[in-house]
Amino acid sequence: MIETRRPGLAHACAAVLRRDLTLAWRLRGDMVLPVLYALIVTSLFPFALGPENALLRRIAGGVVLVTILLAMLLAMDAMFRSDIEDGSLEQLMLAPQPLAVMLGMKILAHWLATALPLIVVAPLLAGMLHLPATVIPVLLAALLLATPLLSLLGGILVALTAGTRRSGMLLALMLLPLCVPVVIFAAGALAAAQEGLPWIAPIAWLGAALVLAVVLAPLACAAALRIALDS
Amino acid sequence: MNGASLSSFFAMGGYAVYVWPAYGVFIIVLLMDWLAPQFRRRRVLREVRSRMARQDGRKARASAPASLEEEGRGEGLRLP
Amino acid sequence: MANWIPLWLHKLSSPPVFYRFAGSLRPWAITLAVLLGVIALYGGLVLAPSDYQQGNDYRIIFIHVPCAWMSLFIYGVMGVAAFIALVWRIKLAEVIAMASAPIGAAFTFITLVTGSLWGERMWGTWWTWDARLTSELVLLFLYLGVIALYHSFEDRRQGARTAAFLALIGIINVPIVHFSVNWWNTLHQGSTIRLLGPSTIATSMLWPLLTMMAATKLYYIASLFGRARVDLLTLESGKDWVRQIAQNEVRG
Amino acid sequence: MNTVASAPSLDTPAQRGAPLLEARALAFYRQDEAVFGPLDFSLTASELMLIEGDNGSGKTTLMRILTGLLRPEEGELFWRGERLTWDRCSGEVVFLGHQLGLKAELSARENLAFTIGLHGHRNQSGIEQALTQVGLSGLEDEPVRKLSAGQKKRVALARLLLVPAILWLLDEPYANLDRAGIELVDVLLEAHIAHGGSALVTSHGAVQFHGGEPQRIHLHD
Repeated sequence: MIETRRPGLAHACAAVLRRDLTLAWRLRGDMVLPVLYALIVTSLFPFALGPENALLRRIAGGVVLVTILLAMLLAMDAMFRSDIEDGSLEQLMLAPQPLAVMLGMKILAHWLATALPLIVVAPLLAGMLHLPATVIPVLLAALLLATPLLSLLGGILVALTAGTRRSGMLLALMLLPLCVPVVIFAAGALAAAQEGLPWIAPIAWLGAALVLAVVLAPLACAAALRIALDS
Repeated sequence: MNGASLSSFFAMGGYAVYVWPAYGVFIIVLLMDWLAPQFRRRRVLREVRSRMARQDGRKARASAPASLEEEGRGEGLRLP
Repeated sequence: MANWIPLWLHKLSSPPVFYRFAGSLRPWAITLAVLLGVIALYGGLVLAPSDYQQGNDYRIIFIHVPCAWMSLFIYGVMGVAAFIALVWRIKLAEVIAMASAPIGAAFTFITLVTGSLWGERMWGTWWTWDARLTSELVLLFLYLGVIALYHSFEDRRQGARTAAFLALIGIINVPIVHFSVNWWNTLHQGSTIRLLGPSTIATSMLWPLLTMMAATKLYYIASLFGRARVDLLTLESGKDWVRQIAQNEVRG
Repeated sequence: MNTVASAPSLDTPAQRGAPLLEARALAFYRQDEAVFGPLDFSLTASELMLIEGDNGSGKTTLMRILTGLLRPEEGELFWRGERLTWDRCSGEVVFLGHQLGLKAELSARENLAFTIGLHGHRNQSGIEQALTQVGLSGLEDEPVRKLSAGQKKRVALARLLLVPAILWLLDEPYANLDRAGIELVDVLLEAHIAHGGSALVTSHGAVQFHGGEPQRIHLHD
């Protein structure tokens, strides 16, 4: 008889992560696009509002956050798209591993490939709008908590649209209600830091939400995918 | 209700601009919500009828070679 | 002892049975809804005295408040139906959830418009980022997301199940949004709309309000049944009972 | 409309104990129209089953149901005598579908290494041998996107050799393959059956199989 060994979860996680990151690196041109998009959008604000430093400083935090959110939305549709098209997702679903964990790894890889470059350029974006240097650590902290949260929420929604034709607008419509709290707390922390008020509370809320999402979102994502592909 | 009080009723103490559009939106939106499925129902039934007509036509044409099985789930086990 | 409940529920969840049941109940619901609505409007627009502080424009609350209430209530119904649809895969539950979404969106839209009319009168601005109005706006987007996701699938049932999942996520989201918008308002010292102040409401205002609430509920039932009936016809268009209805309609 | 024609198979399930995979009155409808079915069949170890039928007769749908990706509308599926759920048989089943599940930007070696890792193993020494066995030696490090359709199929077939699975579900394994490729599939299947494995194979054409007479299910449109 053919023997089946006990599957190792750690190896599987590493395999998914390694494959997706290799793919992202091979297609690194796609990785640059969201960063470019964020740079363009941010540089449009001074043209629209005038180069007044005081005004730009006031809106800098919010603009950087929303720009990064939109840039992530741009790349979100591709999270599972190619895997659905070439049948890799079926292989992933049939593998002897918990699907939620595998999808969690895919979301992590997607976050590393799209959100991390955006976080790296965030200080530059903030500098373009004269955000005070003292606020930049808070900006980075807020982004480090808010972007994975958005990736996880986005993962669920992308899974839901897996059975449909390409639908970038639909994804935006679905994500908007879910990302309102994230934007509020991240921007709230920035606003508080800019006014010299304590900013720990909103950051802590974001952290708590992220912990919850890390546990629940992959499960929801797996459930959504099974529903959306069951046709 | 005489004419003067009726017009003062419509004037709503000067707030007609706010009150009547609110009620108008209420009525119009709900009326649209009510009518949409009625139209859709008519369309759906029309489609069902035209599909039935098509199937009847096909059946009439196919009845020349006589015994063609009724459409449905009448599959059985057929041994070679 | 609970044996009889699943039985009649099971019977009712059969599409042709529910179609007939909804068809016989719908005329009563809509008649009663219109009747109560007219009574409530008469009470609210004519009988209720004009408020000495706010003038006549407070009369918007007779539709604004019931609609706001319905927008949340319908989302709740949709969530329960969505849950049933996903766990037990009952066709009728899918239909109820998806038929509720446009009605809920309509009530949410009315709430937003009447609320902004009220805001224009009170603060001279059509839109204020008040916690409740903002939550209501997010609710509208949730409804629209559910409707759009439902229609983006070619297979109706698959679309319904997927959109049901989104509706459930939305149910978790609504309180979070409300909490965060409240927090955001305290941060930015926003204004708050209070249609119903802390002061006690006069009976002359209360009864039209409650009557209108009953009327909107009944309207929802009637509209839901109407939509669910059409959806069932679409889903079961290959079945004999639908063909019979289609043929009878042409004769009648 | 479907008609099930089951040829007399070599063994009846009763002779072998609980069958590996068993279907009872399995049926699937789309918008009230039967895609296939009611189907009854059972598959024991060391057995091959061919699912034949024209395009659109529901072969792929049946395959997706057997993998657990799709739920049957009616009827039941049993895996080793227990009701089949998608996590019950995973790891014992390998599926080769229309979409091969290969990443075009990765090489054949990288694709296979991923499969091995996904199944929880680390040892990648078999890749070289498997690729040689499917006739792709020398192309190990070419990106899959540069391979021909038949060569891609061979990479996917190499996956069967690397993942220890009892049941192979092969959806149109002969498509896109040349004569040598078709022979390769037959050889792989014979070896698998000889080692106690089972396979379900869909095909719209005749299949030459030398390891005994397979069970046949015919799906009519």
